[in-house]
Amino acid sequence: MTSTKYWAAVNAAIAEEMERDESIFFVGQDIGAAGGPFGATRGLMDRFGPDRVRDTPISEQAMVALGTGAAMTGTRPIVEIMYMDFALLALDQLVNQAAKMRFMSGGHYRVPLTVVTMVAAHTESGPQHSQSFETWLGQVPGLNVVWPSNAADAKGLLKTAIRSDDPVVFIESLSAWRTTADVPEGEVVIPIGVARVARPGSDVTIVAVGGAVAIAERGADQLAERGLSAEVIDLRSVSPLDETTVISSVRKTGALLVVQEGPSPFGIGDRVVSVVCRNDPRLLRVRPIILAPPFSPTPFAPDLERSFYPGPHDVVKAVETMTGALQ
Amino acid sequence: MTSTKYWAAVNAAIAEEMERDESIFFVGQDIGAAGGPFGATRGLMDRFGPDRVRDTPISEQAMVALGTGAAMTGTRPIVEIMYMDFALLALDQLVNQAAKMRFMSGGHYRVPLTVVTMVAAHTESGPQHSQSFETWLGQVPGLNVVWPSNAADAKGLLKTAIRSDDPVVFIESLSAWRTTADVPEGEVVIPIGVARVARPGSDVTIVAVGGAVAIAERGADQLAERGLSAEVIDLRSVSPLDETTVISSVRKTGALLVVQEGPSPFGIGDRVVSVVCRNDPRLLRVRPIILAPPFSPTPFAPDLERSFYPGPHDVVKAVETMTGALQ
Amino acid sequence: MAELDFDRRTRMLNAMVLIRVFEERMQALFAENQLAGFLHLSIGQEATAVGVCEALETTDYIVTTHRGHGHIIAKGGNVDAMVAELFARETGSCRGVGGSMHLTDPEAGVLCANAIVGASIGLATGAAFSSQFTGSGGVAVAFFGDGAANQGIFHESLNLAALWSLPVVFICENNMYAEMSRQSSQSLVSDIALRSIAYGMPGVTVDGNDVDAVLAVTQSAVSRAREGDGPTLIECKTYRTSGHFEGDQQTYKPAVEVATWSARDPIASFVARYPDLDLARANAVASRRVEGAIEFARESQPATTADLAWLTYADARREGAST
Amino acid sequence: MAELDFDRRTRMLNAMVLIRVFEERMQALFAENQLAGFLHLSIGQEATAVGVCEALETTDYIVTTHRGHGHIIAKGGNVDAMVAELFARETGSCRGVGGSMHLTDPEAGVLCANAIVGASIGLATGAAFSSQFTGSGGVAVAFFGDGAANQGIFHESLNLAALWSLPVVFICENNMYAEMSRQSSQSLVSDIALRSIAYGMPGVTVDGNDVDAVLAVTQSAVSRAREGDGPTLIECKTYRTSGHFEGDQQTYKPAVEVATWSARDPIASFVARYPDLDLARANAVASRRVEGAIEFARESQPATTADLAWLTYADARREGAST
Ligand SMILES: Cc1ncc(C[n+]2csc(CCOP(=O)(O)OP(=O)(O)O)c2C)c(N)n1
Ligand SMILES: Cc1ncc(C[n+]2csc(CCOP(=O)(O)OP(=O)(O)O)c2C)c(N)n1
Ligand SMILES: [Mg+2]
Ligand SMILES: [Mg+2]
Repeated sequence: MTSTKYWAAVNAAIAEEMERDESIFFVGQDIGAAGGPFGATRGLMDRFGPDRVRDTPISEQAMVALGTGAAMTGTRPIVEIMYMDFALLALDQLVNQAAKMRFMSGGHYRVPLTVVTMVAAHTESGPQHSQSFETWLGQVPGLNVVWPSNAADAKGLLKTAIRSDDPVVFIESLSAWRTTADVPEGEVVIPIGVARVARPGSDVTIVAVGGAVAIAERGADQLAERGLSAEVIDLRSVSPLDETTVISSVRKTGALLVVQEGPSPFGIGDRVVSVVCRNDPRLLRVRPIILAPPFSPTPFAPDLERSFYPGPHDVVKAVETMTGALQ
Repeated sequence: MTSTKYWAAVNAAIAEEMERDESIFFVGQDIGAAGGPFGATRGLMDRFGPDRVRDTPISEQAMVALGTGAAMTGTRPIVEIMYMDFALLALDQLVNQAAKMRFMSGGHYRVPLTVVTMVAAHTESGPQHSQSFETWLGQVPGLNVVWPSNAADAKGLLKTAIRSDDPVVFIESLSAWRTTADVPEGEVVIPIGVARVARPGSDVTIVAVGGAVAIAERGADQLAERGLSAEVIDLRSVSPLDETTVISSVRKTGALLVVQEGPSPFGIGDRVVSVVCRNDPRLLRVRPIILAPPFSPTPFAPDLERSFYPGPHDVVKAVETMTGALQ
Repeated sequence: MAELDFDRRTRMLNAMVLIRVFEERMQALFAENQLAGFLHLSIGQEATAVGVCEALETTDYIVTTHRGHGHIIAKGGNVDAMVAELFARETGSCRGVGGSMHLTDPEAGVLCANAIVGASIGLATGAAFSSQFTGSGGVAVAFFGDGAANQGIFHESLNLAALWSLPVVFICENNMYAEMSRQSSQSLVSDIALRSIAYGMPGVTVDGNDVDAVLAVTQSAVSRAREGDGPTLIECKTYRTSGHFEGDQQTYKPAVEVATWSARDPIASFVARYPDLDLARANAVASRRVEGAIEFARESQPATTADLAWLTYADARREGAST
Repeated sequence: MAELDFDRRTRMLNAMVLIRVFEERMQALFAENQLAGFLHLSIGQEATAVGVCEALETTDYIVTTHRGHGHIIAKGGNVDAMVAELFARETGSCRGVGGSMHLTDPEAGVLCANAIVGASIGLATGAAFSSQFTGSGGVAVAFFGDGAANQGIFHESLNLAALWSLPVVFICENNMYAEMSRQSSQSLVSDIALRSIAYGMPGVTVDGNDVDAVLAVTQSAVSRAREGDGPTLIECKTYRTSGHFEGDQQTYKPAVEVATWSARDPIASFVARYPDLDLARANAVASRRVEGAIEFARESQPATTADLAWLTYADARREGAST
């Protein structure tokens, strides 16, 4: 175990996989000489050379198209889209091409493509640099979507993503960039689609993914001080989504709260509530709650942004409402 | 009242609005001289001239960008994206620009843009010509999203969309293209965000939007023959989504079925189930069910496509499961 | 232009005729409601398909469009599987789930046909990257239309390909129309090859109905690419004498234009240039081939059993997780 | 080039100096952690902003990028509101919800700054469409960088603008870098103006540090546009002497390059050319203006009360419906 920063875990996963498999290459904007706009890729170009680690022009469509065509023909591309907001430019490539290529070819082709991208919520980056589209991509047959909340998961999930024979979108949280976690040395591979019980508990189930997990955990800390035991589930993967773990937890607690960074409609929360409710509405002994930002783009002003995203106090308030209703 | 075809209602709405308001123009691929790839725009160029009705190059990004910049500066653009599958190319423009422009400008600008597009599910059009992304767009603050199931709604909603000072995505169903409905002459304006009870009933609530409404209605017919009374709710609008109408109905029936053309995760069904369940899980006297296609792209083969989308018999089966559970 | 040897000429004639016979038969079957979906034919454009593919090895890649039957046949694609796909059979190129717009043939180096205008350009650029990266010596070809040349992906891909000297040849078939819209209503630039200047790439316009000429320019572009000197943009001026898709009434085509181009039919001109070629024999061989394929398709199972989950993911997805 | 009259020269000097002083003050404030978010400065590029905007009327439109302070000031934007926006105040151009990358000023004809590389190009094309459609006689200008010229939207928009003769002027500020990447690592074509050929549009490269030269080429492009003769692509070769954003260590810049361009400072060169200009006075005026704006901002309410729902939709949304 070594205490490792989130970004360094990403860096290590890419480096170890590139070392292991010569068919992997990595392209993106400023990932090479500059070491990444936020430093996550430093050293990779020096280590693997400019053929395997390449800076691209600002051409998001062509970057993902390149990855898709290359993945069909014997290489394993990693393509970085700097902010997830910019992925909108490449969605035809990701959704109409990469995700469907195996299907459209009747199963003849595989697309072992990894797209790495970052969500910058909570960092004063404003309306066009804060968005996450995890549930859009989670709706697309043919894609896998993972979003680690911590360094250990980042390393383990990215290694699995790179080894997958299907396209995987690997989402990073800039808000977690400098957090550290104990990461096992060497081989850490985490299967895609398995949630993690980040904290066991018995009074309420709190579900989150990516950057929202930290909020859920801090909320759970504060709840513990109030004598309430929250079970925090870190989904880790949006597609596939681990229904079993969520349902088992709610079966135990009878109360469900979802915390998310994206807008409410059609988000993680709606899916999780729907999964539980379709399994058995009677599992829910109290109305489930989704904590999501107001229905607007992310405001730039730091004070506004702070109150925009749900915080630990919102978690506490919501759980208190639920447990109040239970009494 | 005149019995009008779905496509003709779209045509009439555009024509009447263009007649009424000179600041409206209409651009798209083959909408002018050719009268639309499926004939919906025939006559418009002759009537309003090539300045107001223009064929564009195949440049989806620039088309929506043009509409956005023009909407900010005193005109009311209607931009047609031929199939909704191609909207993926223009999502940066629609989501990062059009939807957020008012917000980003601190409320200084309005964006009275209408984007018209078509879903071609059920028409043997294969994996890249059958998709709907209504819930993606329904997740975007700043957009309105409507999807009429019949000619009367098509006319009324399109007129409202064109008059809206916010961007509206107006989705058409190719599967409804040649269906007819009685459409009132002249002024028909339907507010955005108000669902329609397509058929009153008492045993089960069936919710659908767009092309899925016809399936729900045919299922309800078959249920009626079996002595079961289904209330069919046509949402008409995905954003905003009429929660009140849905909840009132489920309060009455205690049973909820959602029928949709898009994939299950993060779809219409998840939102509707979540809305009801968060209102009160006890409203649901039986497990709600979502009928959605299998999690794969749309297959081309006609037999496969027919069994891919939920059909009336699936509705019947699902409702029978629910009512069976109630006994 | 060096005169082609007899064997090569015969092979090229056979290929053009096979495409023509294939498409005319599919046209008839479509009119009889025997085929589902869309059918975009390339009748009149056979010289481009054959001239380009004659310059390629089997291991080279092509990526094509909604109008790709000709390219795939010219590249040596399996005609039985193609017809079976149009008939939506289990034995089709895509097991019946793709249809005409998604034909594929990995053994013949065909990545895919594609129903998104412009997509072929980016995908071929990616395949060329693989060839360069692995040092395979392979070349990738993107076929696309005049309409596609106004898509953003054209610009981004050509710039990237030139920058990285990728072994790719961009074949723009300028058939003067995008659906029902004339090329002149889509861009002020009528010679699309000119656009190569914007990327520092050679560009050449060629008579797309002259199979010799298409072969010659493609050969130089392919050698350039193979030698590591980067991509070329080739514009083939041609004409589809059929509609945009079957069902298109073609009212937008001036009669004189149709007549002019019909007189420049690529197969007839080729045979006129080389009178020792045996058109009748080529037709007979092609007919047998296509009728055989139709029989194969008809005898095949309809695509009703496809395992959609397996087709969607290569890796098994977790149980208990929502797909 | 005709010599500029004294009043115009003075106005242009004042504008360039105001931009410089504004940005240097913001740089200092950012370093003191008084400003949130990103700060992308255009120090060294002032001549482009001023040369272009001097050729425009107030009612003409501009659309700019993440690096847009200079353009907006040159267009006559409200400096108080700009500083207040950077300070995230209620009185800011965007009521504090946009920040540096989203500045706007409808009264000065500023549509928006934009944080998506390339977006300005398409939006300005749309504004130009409105001008043509309503016959207002207005012209729209898109500012964008060398990096943005490799985005698909560049291609699609320039083609459309040329095709429809839209009154738009495309100003590419080629400052030799996109973030930390040299322009030569992004495209083989170093003269971006060349790309105009691909659209049948005039293209011209100009010394972007020479405000006279920028003004002159913009004036002809603007008259062309106003007269209905369509768009022009103007490439201004320039250099940002500041980093990509504040915090950028700029290790990627060769020292000799920095020295060369510093010696070509647009303000110093302009003053050297016209010795009757009073730089000290311009600096004093600009400082007062900027300090006044900072005071205005500091005295304004923080943007903590914004009505997000009203900002998101102009039309009220239905009650009982989920937003
Ligand atoms: C992104 C996208 N936009 C629009 C269409 C609809 N469409 C199909 S073919 C076509 C015309 C293509 O013209 P061109 O590229 O010249 O190819 P051609 O059909 O002439 O071979 C259009 C607009 C599409 N399939 N994809
Ligand atoms: C679509 C998109 N991709 C990437 C980025 C990240 N980014 C911000 S500025 C920039 C460089 C832009 O370079 P250029 O267009 O030359 O403008 P300059 O910064 O030099 O003014 C990049 C890559 C972005 N904001 N938007
Ligand atoms: Mg064409
Ligand atoms: Mg630059």
